[in-house]
Amino acid sequence: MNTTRRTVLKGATASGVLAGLIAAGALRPTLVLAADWNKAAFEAKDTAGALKGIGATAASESKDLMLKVPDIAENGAVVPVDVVSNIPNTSSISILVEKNPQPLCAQFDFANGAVADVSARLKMGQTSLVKAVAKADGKFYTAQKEVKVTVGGCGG
Amino acid sequence: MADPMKIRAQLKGDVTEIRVLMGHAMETGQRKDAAGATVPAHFIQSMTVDVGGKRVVDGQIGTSVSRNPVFGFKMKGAKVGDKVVVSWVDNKGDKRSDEAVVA
Amino acid sequence: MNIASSGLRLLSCTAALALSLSAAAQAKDPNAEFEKFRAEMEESNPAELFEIKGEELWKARRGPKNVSLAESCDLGQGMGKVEAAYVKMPRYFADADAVMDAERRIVWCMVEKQGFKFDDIAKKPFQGGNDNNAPEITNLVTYVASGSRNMKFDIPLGDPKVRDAFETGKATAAYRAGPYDFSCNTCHGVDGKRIRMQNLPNLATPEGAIKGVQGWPGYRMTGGVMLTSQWRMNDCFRQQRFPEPKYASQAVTNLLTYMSGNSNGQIYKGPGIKR
Amino acid sequence: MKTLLFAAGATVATLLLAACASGPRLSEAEYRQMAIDTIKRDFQAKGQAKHERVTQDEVQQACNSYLNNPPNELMVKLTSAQLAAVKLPADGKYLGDWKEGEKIAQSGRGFTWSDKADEPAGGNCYNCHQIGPQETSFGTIGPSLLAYGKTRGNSPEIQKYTYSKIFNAKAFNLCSEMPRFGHAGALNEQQIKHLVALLLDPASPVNK
Repeated sequence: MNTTRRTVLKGATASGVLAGLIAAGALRPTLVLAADWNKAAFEAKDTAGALKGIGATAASESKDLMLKVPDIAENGAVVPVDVVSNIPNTSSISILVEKNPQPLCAQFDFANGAVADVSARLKMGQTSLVKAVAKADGKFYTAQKEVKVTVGGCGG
Repeated sequence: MADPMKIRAQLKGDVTEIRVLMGHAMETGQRKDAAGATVPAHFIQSMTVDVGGKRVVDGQIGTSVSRNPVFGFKMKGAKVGDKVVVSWVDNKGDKRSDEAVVA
Repeated sequence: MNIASSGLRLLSCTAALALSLSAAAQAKDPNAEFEKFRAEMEESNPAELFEIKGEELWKARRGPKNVSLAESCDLGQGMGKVEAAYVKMPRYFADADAVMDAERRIVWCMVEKQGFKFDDIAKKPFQGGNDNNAPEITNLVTYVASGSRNMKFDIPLGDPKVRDAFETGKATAAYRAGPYDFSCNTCHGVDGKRIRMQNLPNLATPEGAIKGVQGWPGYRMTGGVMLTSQWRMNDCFRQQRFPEPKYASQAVTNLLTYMSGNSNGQIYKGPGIKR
Repeated sequence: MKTLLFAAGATVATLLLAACASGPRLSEAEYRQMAIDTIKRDFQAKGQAKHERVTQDEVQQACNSYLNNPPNELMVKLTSAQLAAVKLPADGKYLGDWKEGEKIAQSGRGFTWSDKADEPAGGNCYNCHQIGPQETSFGTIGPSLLAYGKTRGNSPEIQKYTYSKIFNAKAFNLCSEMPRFGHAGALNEQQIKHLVALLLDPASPVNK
């Protein structure tokens, strides 16, 4: 199942088959396996390496890819991020923090009615560019924004 | 055993908003404990969201996601009462799966 | 500052402050910027994970006496009733002959009703930055606090014993001692002051007092830990250069009575999220 | 143990209880005494923060019991005693290195139960004061010290006053919120000299 899972996500018809299998009890949806984690991309030490790992070496900037992050983060341990792609047929969104030791934070593949809109919370070790990458019809698009990270304080 | 997740799925117009809270340390493998020893990496690597029996989101996650992760997704085509199943697996093979229904 | 230090919860407040904000942040008021994201953060607050565990603990038969708190612990609203209890504590409990805040009352129930040993609970009452799990008592307090979400503080200050705790708490907040001559009021006694960039609520005013108790128990982003009002008081005294207030002691209850009492009539939003 | 922890405070209160009334039943002084008794009982030593720290010295006590405004005679007596106890540098020099002073002003460490007792304390200055123009993260509990030397000059009298003020703020304003850094042993002579330089040296960014 592991090898086919990501493949079937690519096409709605195949997903229907998968859903059928799940419904029939042949496959349990809980059976996600860590083995297909994109090690090369996630363990890349710089942004170029991470982008290469997800196949997005030639990405163009797009105004239809919206990245919502704070200008200044109250705490680098929890930085809220929201990415929305209005690019038609967006099939995946990845999020990177350029100056983190391992820049790639997450990649989400969408299917079966999912809207290309995802929010998450990230760790940021220091002030850095945050980058979103969307994939649509085999092409890659990016958007980026700087987040300043402040430290310290006894409050709260 | 892994902590339960908190899942909320709400239909607003034709869009269903799904928000998930996961209890996980998300250790980077770079932090040192009080004694100066490196705390080994321990983090969620894969997560999925299934709604009404169909895989909607297939996610891969790295160490830069915050401790006790929070994710939000949106989808079209779900109905009130549809079952939402969220699952994750971490780098040590621990896993967890929880359910909710679209409200 | 690297990613590793985000886990260091007990990084000395002021030492951390010294690394603070660069000139780049000058243009905008950072506190206003933080507020913009506050609501979104609260919408999905990891505190809820602790709430779930607290509810399980509240309902489970536990301890040497194998009873649940749900069937044995009266928080002032009837046996086992959690709803509206948090915003009405501290209050006087005749069975203990003491005014108690929520955490102290739950500890009392765990000791008296379930048979746990106080010293075992007090040994490590707060979650440390390296701990994956919060202490049971923290989960319980979080659950109890969630039962008062969006309710008004209503501390029974008409009760003379509660009033005494309130007035004693007020005097405690003014008590100057230690190597730096600090009292709570040194930082929290007037309006509009701040330490570094952190705004300081004036605990003597309703607007300030509610800021002091709002959001506790809270999920602290620094370290990703769940902490209670008892911890907040404890850490204030650390920064005040005082010795440590004993866990679940009357001195802490008095201060919480003062702060919560001054918040009367204002809405408590439930377990919060803190920086 | 249990009785002590859970009931003793209320028992004190109960003994003092007269008839029911919704306002405070006792005077401020009585509540202050109850607070002191409770604090002494309910605080414990931790790390370098020994229990004796909750006991007030005469300045703390006077300020506290008179709501930071003691009667004139007492105020004058205590203030003069504080001033007399200021230890000025033996070499008569007050100006250190402003760059070192900036580091001390930035550091907020020292004296908490989680600080190591054998490491030097910082000055905590930026916690409460604006000082150098480059540091935008500053507190406002104390007045701004920006251009401190520019407006006051750098005379020997100003140097001596500035040194003494940092050594013991209570020698000039008895109930000042500012710690007595020299008096408390938080900052040594050399550290205070560096801070004086930060404030007074014409080359310091404070005076640019």
